[in-house]
Amino acid sequence: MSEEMTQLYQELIMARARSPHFAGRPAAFEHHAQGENPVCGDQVEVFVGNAQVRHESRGCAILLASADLMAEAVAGKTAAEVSELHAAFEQMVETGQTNPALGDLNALAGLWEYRSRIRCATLPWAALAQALGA
Amino acid sequence: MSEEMTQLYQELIMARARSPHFAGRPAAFEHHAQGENPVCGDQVEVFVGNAQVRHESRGCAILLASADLMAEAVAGKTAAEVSELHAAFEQMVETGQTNPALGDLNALAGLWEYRSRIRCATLPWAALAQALGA
Amino acid sequence: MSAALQAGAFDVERIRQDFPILTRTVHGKKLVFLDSAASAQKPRAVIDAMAHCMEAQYANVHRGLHFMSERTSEAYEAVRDKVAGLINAASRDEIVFTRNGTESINLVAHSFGRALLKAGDAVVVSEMEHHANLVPWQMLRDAHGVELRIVKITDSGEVDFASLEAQFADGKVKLLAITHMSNVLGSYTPAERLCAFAHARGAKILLDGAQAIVHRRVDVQVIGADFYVFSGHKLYGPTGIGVLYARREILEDMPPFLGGGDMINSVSYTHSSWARPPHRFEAGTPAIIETIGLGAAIDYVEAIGFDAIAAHERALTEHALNMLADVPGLSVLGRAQDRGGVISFVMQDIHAHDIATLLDRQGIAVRAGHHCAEPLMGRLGVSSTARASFGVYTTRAEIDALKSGLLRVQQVFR
Amino acid sequence: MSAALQAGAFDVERIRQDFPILTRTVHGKKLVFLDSAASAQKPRAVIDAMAHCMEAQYANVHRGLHFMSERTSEAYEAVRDKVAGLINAASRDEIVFTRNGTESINLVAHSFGRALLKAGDAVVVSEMEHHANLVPWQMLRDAHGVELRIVKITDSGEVDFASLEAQFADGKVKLLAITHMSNVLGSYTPAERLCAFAHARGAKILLDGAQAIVHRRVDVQVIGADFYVFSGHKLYGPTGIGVLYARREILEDMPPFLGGGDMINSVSYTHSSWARPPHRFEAGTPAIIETIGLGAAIDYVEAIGFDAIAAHERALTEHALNMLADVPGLSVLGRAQDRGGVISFVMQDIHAHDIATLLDRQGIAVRAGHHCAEPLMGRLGVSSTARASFGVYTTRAEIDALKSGLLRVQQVFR
Ligand SMILES: Cc1ncc(COP(=O)(O)O)c(C=O)c1O
Ligand SMILES: Cc1ncc(COP(=O)(O)O)c(C=O)c1O
Repeated sequence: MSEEMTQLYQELIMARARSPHFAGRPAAFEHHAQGENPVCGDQVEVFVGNAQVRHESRGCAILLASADLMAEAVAGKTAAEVSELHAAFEQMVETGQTNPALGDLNALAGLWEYRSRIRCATLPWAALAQALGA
Repeated sequence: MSEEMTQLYQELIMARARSPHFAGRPAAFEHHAQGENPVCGDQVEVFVGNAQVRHESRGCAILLASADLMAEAVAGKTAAEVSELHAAFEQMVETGQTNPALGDLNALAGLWEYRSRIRCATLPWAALAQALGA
Repeated sequence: MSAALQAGAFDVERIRQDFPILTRTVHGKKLVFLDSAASAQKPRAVIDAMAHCMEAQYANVHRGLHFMSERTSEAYEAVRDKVAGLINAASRDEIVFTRNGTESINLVAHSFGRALLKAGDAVVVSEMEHHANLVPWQMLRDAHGVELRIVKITDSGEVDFASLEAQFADGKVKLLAITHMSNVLGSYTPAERLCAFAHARGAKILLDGAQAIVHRRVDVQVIGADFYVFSGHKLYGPTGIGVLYARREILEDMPPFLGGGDMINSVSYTHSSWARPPHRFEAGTPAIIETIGLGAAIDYVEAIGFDAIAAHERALTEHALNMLADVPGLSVLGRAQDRGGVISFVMQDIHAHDIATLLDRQGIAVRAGHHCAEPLMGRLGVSSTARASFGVYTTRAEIDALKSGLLRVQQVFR
Repeated sequence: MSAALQAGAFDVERIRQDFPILTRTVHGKKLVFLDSAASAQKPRAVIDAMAHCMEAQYANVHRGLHFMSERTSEAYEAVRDKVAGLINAASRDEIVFTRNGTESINLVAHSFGRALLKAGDAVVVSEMEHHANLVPWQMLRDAHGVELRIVKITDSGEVDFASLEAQFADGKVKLLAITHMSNVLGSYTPAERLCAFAHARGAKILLDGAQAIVHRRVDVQVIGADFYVFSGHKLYGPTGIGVLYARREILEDMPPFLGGGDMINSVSYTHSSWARPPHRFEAGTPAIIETIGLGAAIDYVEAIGFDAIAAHERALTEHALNMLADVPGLSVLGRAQDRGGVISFVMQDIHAHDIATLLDRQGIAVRAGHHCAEPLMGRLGVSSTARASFGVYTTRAEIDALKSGLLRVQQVFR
């Protein structure tokens, strides 16, 4: 396997795409919102409750992993903190510059080279922002 | 005066454009028809009567001279002969090949190099054909 | 003179030398360009013709009396003859230049649709149309009250004639607008049979030839098409130029679409009168340089010859279908008998986007998504597919590279 | 790097080196190209940008996930930013790519006109419009029942504000569509004043900038335009690409014009939803190569600078008016205070066509005819005019050649 190929699709991303930790519609939640990518029909729905986020995602590995890593990263955070993280995330995938504040989310930094795939990773974040009424 | 310049606008053409021999609406005529070039608004009206053609023309030197030389060339000819001459004239201006049958009309042979001016010379002929019901 | 033009037989390696972009690398890998159905690469002859126009013989057309304008007008109008020759139109006046196939269809939807169809008439399209041959008819439906009907395709990706019969049964259908080759499934539709079918029922027919024109000789008179549309950029020509062919009597009856210079006979405030076709439909300064580029592209493919092109692409497609059959978990969509060099596929548990990105990393360009055919995706039960498509420059080795590339993608997802 | 770009000050001889065609001869004479208002010649930078795109970085835009498509999409979208910068649009999303200025106006007439104007509303145009800014409104009038009104010009070739007041008096006018610079008379219209005038009366304004954009810096925000249109090919760019600027709120309210790929959000048989502007208005494969060429043209003129261009053309125009004043029997049409590098004239007893042909014999390209402004010809009391127009590459020597050429024409007619 060439290194270039696995740079973006690294173990962490593939693992979360294959077996997400935060997938599934919770029995109860306070907010939810849906996002769709018109280019491919991929969909994500996020559920917020109890300072936790869960998601139901149908899409590519980048979308699935991004949704799951997002759910992990925002657990226990305030809306303001989420919004800050969201901004940092967008900047990171646009520029390819990793950011210590983003932790595991930095696994998606390779996306900056794939402009049309950036949307796959930011879609869950957009849905979350909508759910939080931002 | 360079030769190229006067090749098309030679003495005969300029003379006929300046002082046409067959201009003016006759008191009586059997057929008439009008032609207009939409590109420039130039107009020609031809009047047929007594085996003679006269014309009223408003336009460029090529149009004026062509109408006048046409009137001269077709005098006394039958409709079939006019139609033959018309065809020969069209071919001559398209190809630049002079044709002994065309006599003075050959003065317009230089037009073939000015594709968009060919219309100026053929307009009177088209009007004449229309007047003769061809 | 291009290498291909000198070659006696079809020699893909010589043809490749005509396309400068094919020597490029992507992510350090040799470019394997399998996205020609979206837009083809350009041969040197096209690039040179456009550059030559701009360097040596350029001015606006039609309205100028000076040398540069006359020569440019001649070159522009000569391409109309070339296009007429390419598709064997009965007359050059049946060829209208547009921006692309999409605009050609919109032109028909506006000029023919609004003026010659009436509320209550029906237009039929198929389940495998590109949005370009669906959305304009939806817009016509919504603005003008015609009915839009959908003819089904079979599971193999072919027109379902029983469904077609049913759609035409009440006699309301006045236009069948249908693809000549699907940009997703690769299926050719039986154009002659469709034309005869429509005409027997008093309907006109528009064929969307955006894909079909690239792979085979098209003869609009043999086919019997009323309208035929395509884009220059898929036929190795530049962007910005497309073609609408329409039979002369129909064009004569159609009012203009866009208004402006060059499409008029005379203009006054109260009333303007229109030029005759095709100029009636070409308002404003046309895509002069691009039309000249299209002319060079037509010369190029004609010199190779459509028999050779079709044979090459048939062999490639067969090879590709064999190769892909060996990739575990891969399914090709559509199994039409009559097909061209476009293959869509999906892979178990691997999203088409991930396939495309991981192939790109290996220098292999394929397309992924709904291919501007969302309703067809629904019919096929997928949300997107990956698509490999071939051109005159595509080689067996590139198809082999696709196969190994796909196997490597599977390893990442293992 | 072009010679002009390295030059500190405006150096027309260095600029001329950027335009390969200017070294050509016509009928054995050096080409004196005075027909730039019809279409400008192309600098090497534009030719190279287009060739480079086709040789090294080409694929269809927007829908591809692979390297060539992503890079091409970036290059294409970067030109939107350049255009926004050129005219100082508030947002890149206010820039719609079309084929030419004509299509831009037709787009507005269809999408804005049919959806946001209603029967009984009035549209005002001036007596000095190009057909491109007249015929689309006539077609809207005839199809949709809006009224079309004509504002008079003064004998000097300027907008008659008394007439404008009168046309607006009944409050029915919802759109003023007017040229920013006449392609016949060379007059600039007072764009800021016209915008303020229209807005004060609740109307929107469209400025036809096909000529104006070439000669001066245009700032749509300072002007206050609602719509601004122009063509790439007059701005030293390729054919096949034009621009519509429209304020964002207006674009948001406008339904699409053409339907097809790239302009949708989602498509189903019963209902399709549209992409947001500007993509809503760009159906199908755009003029990718030409857009990239336009980007190079904008870079080119920006590097020279509009101050320098305007000063050069002002000086040339003044010189030309002086020279032509010396030609016996010659009358220049229009005497606007504020004018650009376009001069129409007639000569006693010599038809404009004959002038053009005889100048061409001397290598001098001017245009003759009605210049797609038939109603203006009527207003001026002529059936056609000869027109000389200037670009960045035009020299005083060329204008002197025009004068001697005209004197020679008179000798033929003596
Ligand atoms: C003032 C004006 N408006 C509109 C146009 C139309 O431009 P195009 O033919 O590029 O659409 C022109 C050019 O001919 C023009 O001079
Ligand atoms: C079948 C089909 N029809 C129409 C189109 C539209 O072509 P264009 O985008 O060049 O207008 C395409 C190409 O995308 C196509 O494949």
